[in-house]
Amino acid sequence: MRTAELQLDLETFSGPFDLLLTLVLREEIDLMDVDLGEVVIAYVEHLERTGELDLEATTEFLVLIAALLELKSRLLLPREEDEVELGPHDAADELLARMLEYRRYRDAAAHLVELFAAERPHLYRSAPLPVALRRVSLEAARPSYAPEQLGEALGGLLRVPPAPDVSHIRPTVSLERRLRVLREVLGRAKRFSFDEMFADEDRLTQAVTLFALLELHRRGEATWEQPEVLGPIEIVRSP
Amino acid sequence: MTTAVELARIVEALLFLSPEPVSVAELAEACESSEAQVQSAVDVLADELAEGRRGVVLKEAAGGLTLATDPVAETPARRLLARPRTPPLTQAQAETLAIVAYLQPVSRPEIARIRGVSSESAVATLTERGLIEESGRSRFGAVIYRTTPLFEKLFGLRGLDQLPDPSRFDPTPEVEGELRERLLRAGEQRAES
Amino acid sequence: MTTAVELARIVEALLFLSPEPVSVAELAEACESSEAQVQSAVDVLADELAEGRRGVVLKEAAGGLTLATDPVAETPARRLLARPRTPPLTQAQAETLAIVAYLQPVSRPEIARIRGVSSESAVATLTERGLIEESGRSRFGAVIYRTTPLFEKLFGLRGLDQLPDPSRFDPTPEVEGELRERLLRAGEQRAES
Repeated sequence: MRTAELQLDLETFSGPFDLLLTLVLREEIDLMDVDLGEVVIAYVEHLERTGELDLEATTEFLVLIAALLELKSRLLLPREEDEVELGPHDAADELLARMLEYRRYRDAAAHLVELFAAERPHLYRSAPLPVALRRVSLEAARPSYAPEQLGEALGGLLRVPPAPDVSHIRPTVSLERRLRVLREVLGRAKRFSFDEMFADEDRLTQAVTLFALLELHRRGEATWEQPEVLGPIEIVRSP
Repeated sequence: MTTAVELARIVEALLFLSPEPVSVAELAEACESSEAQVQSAVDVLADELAEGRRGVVLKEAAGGLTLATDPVAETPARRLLARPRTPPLTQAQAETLAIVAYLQPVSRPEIARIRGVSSESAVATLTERGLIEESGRSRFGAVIYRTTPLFEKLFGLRGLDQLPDPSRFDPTPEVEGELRERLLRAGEQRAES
Repeated sequence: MTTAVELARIVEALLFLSPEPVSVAELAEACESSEAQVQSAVDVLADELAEGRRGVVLKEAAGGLTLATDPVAETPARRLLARPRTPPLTQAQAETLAIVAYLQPVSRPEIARIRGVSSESAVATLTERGLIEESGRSRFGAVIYRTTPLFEKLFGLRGLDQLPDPSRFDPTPEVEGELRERLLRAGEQRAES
């Protein structure tokens, strides 16, 4: 759709957009009375309805509405005594100048796009400088840091923090519950891998589970095998 | 004394290492040679690295010299480096870039005024792609933009003066007259009907 | 079919672009050629870029082929590009450097335990700036670090025994124990808190 054909139904005007434009330019409608916000809303609604975005037409609309907004904002501001009043032709000239200026950069943009496409097959190296160029050479090095800074950093590392108050933290993993989980699993399977079964648990849960396992072992309910140090642990139900 | 051929080797190495284009003056200073000597070396190098001869070519960009790969290697290079083709510029980005290139330094409100739309996202993308950069603030506190050396490099420009005269893009008087008439008449007819 | 000469141009371009060494297999895949074809192209290129001929030379490195600048350009390159920066140390860098300076040789896991956080980036920056270096591996395979002669020069020290006495900065001098032990203990307590 051409911008001109946008149908408007405003308080002060009902009809196509280009008619509104002309009436404003000929001062048959006072721009002060036109709610330009509603024009924009009408346009957006129209776009939503049709679901298609004609970039050319949209750009044209935006340039025109922006020009109208600027004209209106001038009308709203107090006028200087000696400033000549904007006649319809002045406004049209203003609008025309605006469109010409825009077209110039639109065409310059097309030229840039061509340049860019022509250069795109050329690629540039982007690699860090060799290490030797990134640091001071030993010969050129001058004292730049104070050794005391190292002493101070070390002193800070020697500071032992006060023991934190843990009275408000309650253990969230109970040994009883982990014992129950282990017995449940052993009820289903005669043997299973600790790692596979509990890989997704957090470290605390894993640790308490391991502790629960010791308890099962002590009570003779299960044994475990770990053929190599740090290797997988196999849990076996005691017969 | 360093011969032009030996100086050409050094210049090639410097251009290989430098991430930015390097001017003849900078090369001369680094090599402790005169600009004339470096220019002779550059001529030797330009000949050796003429288009179609090797895998890299010598290019002039952003007021200096730089090395780039020959287009013959583009497809294998994108495969090796898993680098997708840089996306082309959108219409909004190209228009914004054209405005910055010709009017720099230029503020964002000025860009928006010319384009008739807020150009925030185009400005952000161009900044992110390193084609434009902030160059301070206007009297009114708006951020102002200019193009970067990368822009000149990627668009094959030796300098900004290589941009075509913008009057080249002005419409002919006929087109201008037609636009003007359309503007005044379109509604008149409607008003009468 | 691509000739060896043309393939050599492409290989040169690929090595020019790649910051890391590239293997013949990788090159073959990128060029959609056989490894034998690429090897012939590499032979052509090795001849063209033999030492003393151009500004860059073809080198074999761990993991494949790479381009490097000819040593003839070293001094000019330093003049043009070297950025001998000695920016102030961040807290993380100062702590890491202090640990290495006072405890060397010291392993990376020990540094992490004392600081209570992984210190990879600080170690990397200090290594990159040439203040510390790897000095082998511990019994358990961890990299161990020591300070460099450059470190001593940048801190104005004529030897490591010139490092300030740590007892001057010790917040709890009454605590018994060797420096390393105490640092590890304090670090673990910090990590728990």
